[in-house]
Amino acid sequence: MEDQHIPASLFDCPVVESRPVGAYRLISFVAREVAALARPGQFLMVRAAGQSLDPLLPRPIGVHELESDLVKILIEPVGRGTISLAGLRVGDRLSVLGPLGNGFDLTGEGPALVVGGGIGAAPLAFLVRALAQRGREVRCLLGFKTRGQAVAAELFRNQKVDVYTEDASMGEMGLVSEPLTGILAEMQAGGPANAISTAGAVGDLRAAEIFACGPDAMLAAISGIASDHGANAQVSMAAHMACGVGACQGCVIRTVDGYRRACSEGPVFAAGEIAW
Amino acid sequence: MEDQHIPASLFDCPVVESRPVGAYRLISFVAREVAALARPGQFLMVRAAGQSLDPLLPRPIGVHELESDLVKILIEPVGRGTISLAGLRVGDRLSVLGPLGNGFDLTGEGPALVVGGGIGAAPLAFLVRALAQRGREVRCLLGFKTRGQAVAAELFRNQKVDVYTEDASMGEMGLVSEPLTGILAEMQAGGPANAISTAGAVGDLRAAEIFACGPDAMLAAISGIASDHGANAQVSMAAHMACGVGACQGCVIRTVDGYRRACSEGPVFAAGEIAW
Amino acid sequence: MKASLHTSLGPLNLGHPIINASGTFDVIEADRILEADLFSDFPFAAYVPKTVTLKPRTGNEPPRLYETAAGLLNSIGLANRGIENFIVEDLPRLAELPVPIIASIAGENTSDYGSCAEMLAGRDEVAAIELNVSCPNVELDGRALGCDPERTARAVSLARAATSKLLIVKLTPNVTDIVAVAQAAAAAGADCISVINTVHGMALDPWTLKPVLGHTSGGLSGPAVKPVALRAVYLVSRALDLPVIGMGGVTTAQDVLEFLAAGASAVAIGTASFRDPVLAARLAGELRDLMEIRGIYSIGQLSGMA
Amino acid sequence: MKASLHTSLGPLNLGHPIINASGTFDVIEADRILEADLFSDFPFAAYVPKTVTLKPRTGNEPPRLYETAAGLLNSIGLANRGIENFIVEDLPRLAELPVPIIASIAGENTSDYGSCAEMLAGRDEVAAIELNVSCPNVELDGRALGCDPERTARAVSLARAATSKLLIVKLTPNVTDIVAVAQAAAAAGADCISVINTVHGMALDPWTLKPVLGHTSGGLSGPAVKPVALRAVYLVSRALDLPVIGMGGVTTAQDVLEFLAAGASAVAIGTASFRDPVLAARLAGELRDLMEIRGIYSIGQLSGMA
Ligand SMILES: Cc1cc2nc3c(=O)[nH]c(=O)nc-3n(C[C@H](O)[C@H](O)[C@H](O)COP(=O)(O)OP(=O)(O)OC[C@H]3O[C@@H](n4cnc5c(N)ncnc54)[C@H](O)[C@@H]3O)c2cc1C
Ligand SMILES: Cc1cc2nc3c(=O)[nH]c(=O)nc-3n(C[C@H](O)[C@H](O)[C@H](O)COP(=O)(O)OP(=O)(O)OC[C@H]3O[C@@H](n4cnc5c(N)ncnc54)[C@H](O)[C@@H]3O)c2cc1C
Ligand SMILES: Cc1cc2nc3c(=O)[nH]c(=O)nc-3n(C[C@H](O)[C@H](O)[C@H](O)COP(=O)(O)O)c2cc1C
Ligand SMILES: Cc1cc2nc3c(=O)[nH]c(=O)nc-3n(C[C@H](O)[C@H](O)[C@H](O)COP(=O)(O)O)c2cc1C
Ligand code: FES
Ligand code: FES
Repeated sequence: MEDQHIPASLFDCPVVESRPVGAYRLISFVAREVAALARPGQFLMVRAAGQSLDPLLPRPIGVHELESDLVKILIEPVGRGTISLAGLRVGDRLSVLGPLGNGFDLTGEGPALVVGGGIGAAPLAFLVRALAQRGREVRCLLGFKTRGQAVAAELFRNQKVDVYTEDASMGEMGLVSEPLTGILAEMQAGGPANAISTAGAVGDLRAAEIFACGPDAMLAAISGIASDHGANAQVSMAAHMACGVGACQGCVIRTVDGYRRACSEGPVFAAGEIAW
Repeated sequence: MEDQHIPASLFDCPVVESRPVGAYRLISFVAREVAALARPGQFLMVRAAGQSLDPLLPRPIGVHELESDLVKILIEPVGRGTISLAGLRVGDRLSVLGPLGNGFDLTGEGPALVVGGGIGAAPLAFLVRALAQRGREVRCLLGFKTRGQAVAAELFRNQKVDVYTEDASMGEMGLVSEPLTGILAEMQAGGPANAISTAGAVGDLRAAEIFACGPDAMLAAISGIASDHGANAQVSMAAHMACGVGACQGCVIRTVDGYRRACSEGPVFAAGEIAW
Repeated sequence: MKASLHTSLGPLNLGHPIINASGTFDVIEADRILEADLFSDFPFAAYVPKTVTLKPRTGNEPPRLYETAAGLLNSIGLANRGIENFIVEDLPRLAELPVPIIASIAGENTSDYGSCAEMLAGRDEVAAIELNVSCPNVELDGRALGCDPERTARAVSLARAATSKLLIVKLTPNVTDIVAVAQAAAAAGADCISVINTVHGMALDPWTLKPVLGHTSGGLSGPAVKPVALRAVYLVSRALDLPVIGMGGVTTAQDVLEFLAAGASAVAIGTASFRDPVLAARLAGELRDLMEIRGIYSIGQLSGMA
Repeated sequence: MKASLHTSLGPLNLGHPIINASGTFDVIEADRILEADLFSDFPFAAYVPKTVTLKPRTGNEPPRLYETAAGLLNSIGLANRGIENFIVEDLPRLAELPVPIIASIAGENTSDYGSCAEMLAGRDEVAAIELNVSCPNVELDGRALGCDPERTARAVSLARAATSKLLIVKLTPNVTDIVAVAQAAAAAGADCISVINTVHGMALDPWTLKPVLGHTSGGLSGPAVKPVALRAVYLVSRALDLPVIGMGGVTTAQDVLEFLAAGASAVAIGTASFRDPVLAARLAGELRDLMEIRGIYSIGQLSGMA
């Protein structure tokens, strides 16, 4: 994805909202510069401000939404770092480095199919809104394990979202990748280019384009479906990070051209670039 | 000092008061069993409850005062452990093991001269009250570096306290050990045994007795003065601790009989036992 | 289905895999000081007393303890009242424990190991003997006897000649090649390997900038060293066909799970007992829960899974 | 009176004692990504680029990073584009920095050190060369060339023959006797010793219980290893008459102070830069404050105070 050289800085940000959203926690903090600069799919290196060495390092967290001076993040507490972040309360302070990474490329014109899995849904609210603002047709599919996670779909307020849960506790039952083939075909059919039966050529701006974030297995499945349909797919990849700025070589993703750093050359990659 | 076999346990205690007292912080928490059992000079192994590994271990902290179900401690934030304790606020929880250690022996009958230096004053409020309740004549001298520390003297509410500061910012100027010779002589003179000119024999219950807690150098000086006057002195010694229950051999104090564990054989020792 | 926590170290059967690390838990003192009745309700599957030596040792000059980031430095220096006192005064009391006793011994030279093992050989209260060849706090340069495979082998041989009891050899991580030392111990007759003893380290007083510890340097334990310990367990258990006792930074049931997966047959808790004196009582139950949600129903299935 | 922070590594003068640790700070990338203008406002007293090798290396299989208690495990595996690219593409840009450049090189065998040193010998942009003989992430058993005093000496000799530039040798703590390796390096012509590189360690994925790192094991850095590093600095600086660069867990100005007191002439910051990307800019000023309240007015006065 193209790098647009948005300068990142370190900020000390007060938390102004902290509330549970099912199994996740929504945290809003004041960060005017980040809110002014961040693009969908970019991330921040975030930790609770202060001297405590537990956790030691910040964690990469996607920008969930922006609202004037506020930046919102959605946290799934799974380990040392995210449990600490989920424990933040109003009045606590965050150390925030960002915005980082390339973000999604929104310059296409075809219909957009946005697909999220689990906490991978977090950065997609901002994305869906930005795509809609650019006048693109957007469909959004979110898959979760359980209802506790799936209530996060309510954060996509003004957007129609199809929810899937593995245990059928909310929305449709099943993996989000399952209905994808059908929906993609449907969207390609509705697209003005109307060249779907021959599988819209890659690069055809009117063809449907997929934007996805979630577990590797989901992204791999989506990538396969996209390539079967000749649809572009942009995937946001996860990796453990230390520096977040391309220095440590720690966050590499295996691509067809060798290792690429998720922090500085990603986290968004063309699905075709990834060596699944 | 004699061991009276008070069983110690581990408690999870809610903080109900946390306020600065000059350079120190006063923290009160609910701990019914500790409040019922603890004796002056005993200590607790205390850390903020929870999973954070910073700090890793509890710290030994003297019982400052008791008030029905409440235990009060006074904290001087000097390092990893005490800074974390001083950061506790109402509603936070403490992990507390105690009461531990032997405490002061209050069974004497003569006048008591209680001497504290710096944060060593913390456990003496409880001691002074207990001595007074036993009907003993009590004089209390507290020495501090600065006024910021010396305001802690206000915690000795109903007791007359003579304050000394090294920078003359409050009370008299100088080290608390300086006036000691004079005061001791005065008290011995006033004592019913009236045998001071020949230096009251050790073990004479009517002779003045010193109780001290503070930096090693202060305790050593006091010990010298006490032995010059043939007065008993009990000193509470400081040591880094890990287990607090006599298991790790980490907290030893050099005594005339070899190393002794501050946690289980102290922290209060007869001044004459210590190899200064 | 309920997971079984039963495990064994050769012929020594343990009800669950969690024991205490030598020098960090004194059941006699703890029973005296704490309200808990530790002799009837003992949380560990075996009891390892503090290491004893042929002669009493007063230990190193204080200060002996200092907390570092997620770790504890100690320089106790094997303070103990000597093996005679241990046998005469402590053993009879320890025999009341409902679990096996693993006596820990150390020497100032290799022959001490033989002498100490001989003194314990006839004591039925002692189920196994751990040879601590790895205390970094005896020599000033922190060089334990166990830094040298040959001296280690000699110490083990002498102990082996003295007793047929289960011999556990406790190794230091402060070596270039811990597997080589473990192999030397195994060849000399060890039945089981304990890893790790503390990692050598040092701290300065923040104000005076002189070494904090009276002994200048000390041994690092606690969560900080867990990655070092896990690697040692992994390497030693793969290289040798002997049971391994894993330790170093174990603080949660998840840690116990990981050490077992790395290849340990039992796991010892040291520094974490200082942090949470009732930890041990909870761990076995929590371990069972962690095993069951992963569909693991025996320690054998878990051990070496990594 | 104002404390002077000036220090030197042999003939190399530094404005203050704080430099970056190789592999943890990339000034070209950071300048591109961050708003700060790092080329004009460079926080470190010298710049140490990531270690380069004769041939490009893709590095180890991911995952390459995992946080442990107060520490970071990494298994990057010396991913780099090779010394040619470094010389042609990076060096001209790095020459714009207002501070000396200390190039870091590593080899797969001893002769690589000679070849790399030779390629840098004629480059005026390079003020000094650090021989990284201590990366634990190249061999699977974590055994670096620097685990062996003789191989270390050979690598140093070859580099020494190739260049008269200041030669720094960076040692691994994963040895029985780090002083012996330092002495071998010194005898072979090293001008300065860096300690420590990372401590070998390992972590398991909490759910799968398989090694987290693609390379199985890795190197531990950060505050967890500070006691190990401080001890290495203390021992090496006392045993040798060479300047020492201290590193390992340095996170605060107090830590810098302690490493200098332990015997270092300069101190490197690695993992802490990940925790706080603007740390370096603050440290020198904070260090001066800590020196002045202790009445210490020069690094010489401080160095080795412990
Ligand atoms: C660009 C980017 C954006 C992200 N956005 C968000 C977000 O908005 N909200 C959110 O909650 N999380 C987000 N994450 C994931 C988050 O960074 C990780 O969950 C976090 O690093 C885990 O750290 P921890 O200390 O909590 O868990 P750890 O203790 O490090 O690990 C706990 C468990 O989670 C696994 N794990 C840890 N990190 C990852 C990872 N990055 N990918 C896959 N498995 C992992 C570990 O293997 C382990 O099993 C994002 C990650 C990236 C790279
Ligand atoms: C029986 C007993 C009762 C105590 N009661 C109180 C109390 O009521 N209130 C209170 O604030 N403190 C009390 N202390 C002291 C307190 O335990 C120590 O200050 C504490 O352990 C320091 O830990 P830290 O992590 O904050 O500092 P560290 O980071 O461990 O050390 C910071 C600095 O303080 C020095 N230091 C640390 N601990 C001690 C110590 N025990 N003695 C001397 N110097 C030390 C260190 O050498 C270092 O210079 C008591 C200690 C004992 C043994
Ligand atoms: C205070 C203390 C005393 C110790 N004494 C001994 C000992 O006497 N014998 C021994 O073999 N190990 C001793 N050890 C090492 C521990 O048994 C254990 O190997 C090490 O601490 C690592 O485990 P941990 O991180 O769980 O503490 C001691 C450790 C500490 C912290
Ligand atoms: C991600 C990472 C990459 C590293 N790469 C190198 C390297 O290329 N060359 C080298 O000599 N040391 C390398 N190191 C080791 C550091 O330079 C340093 O010696 C070590 O991390 C200890 O310092 P710290 O605790 O401040 O990080 C690396 C360390 C980390 C964490
Ligand atoms: S996190 Fe350091 S290069 Fe990406
Ligand atoms: S603190 Fe462990 S014996 Fe006193």
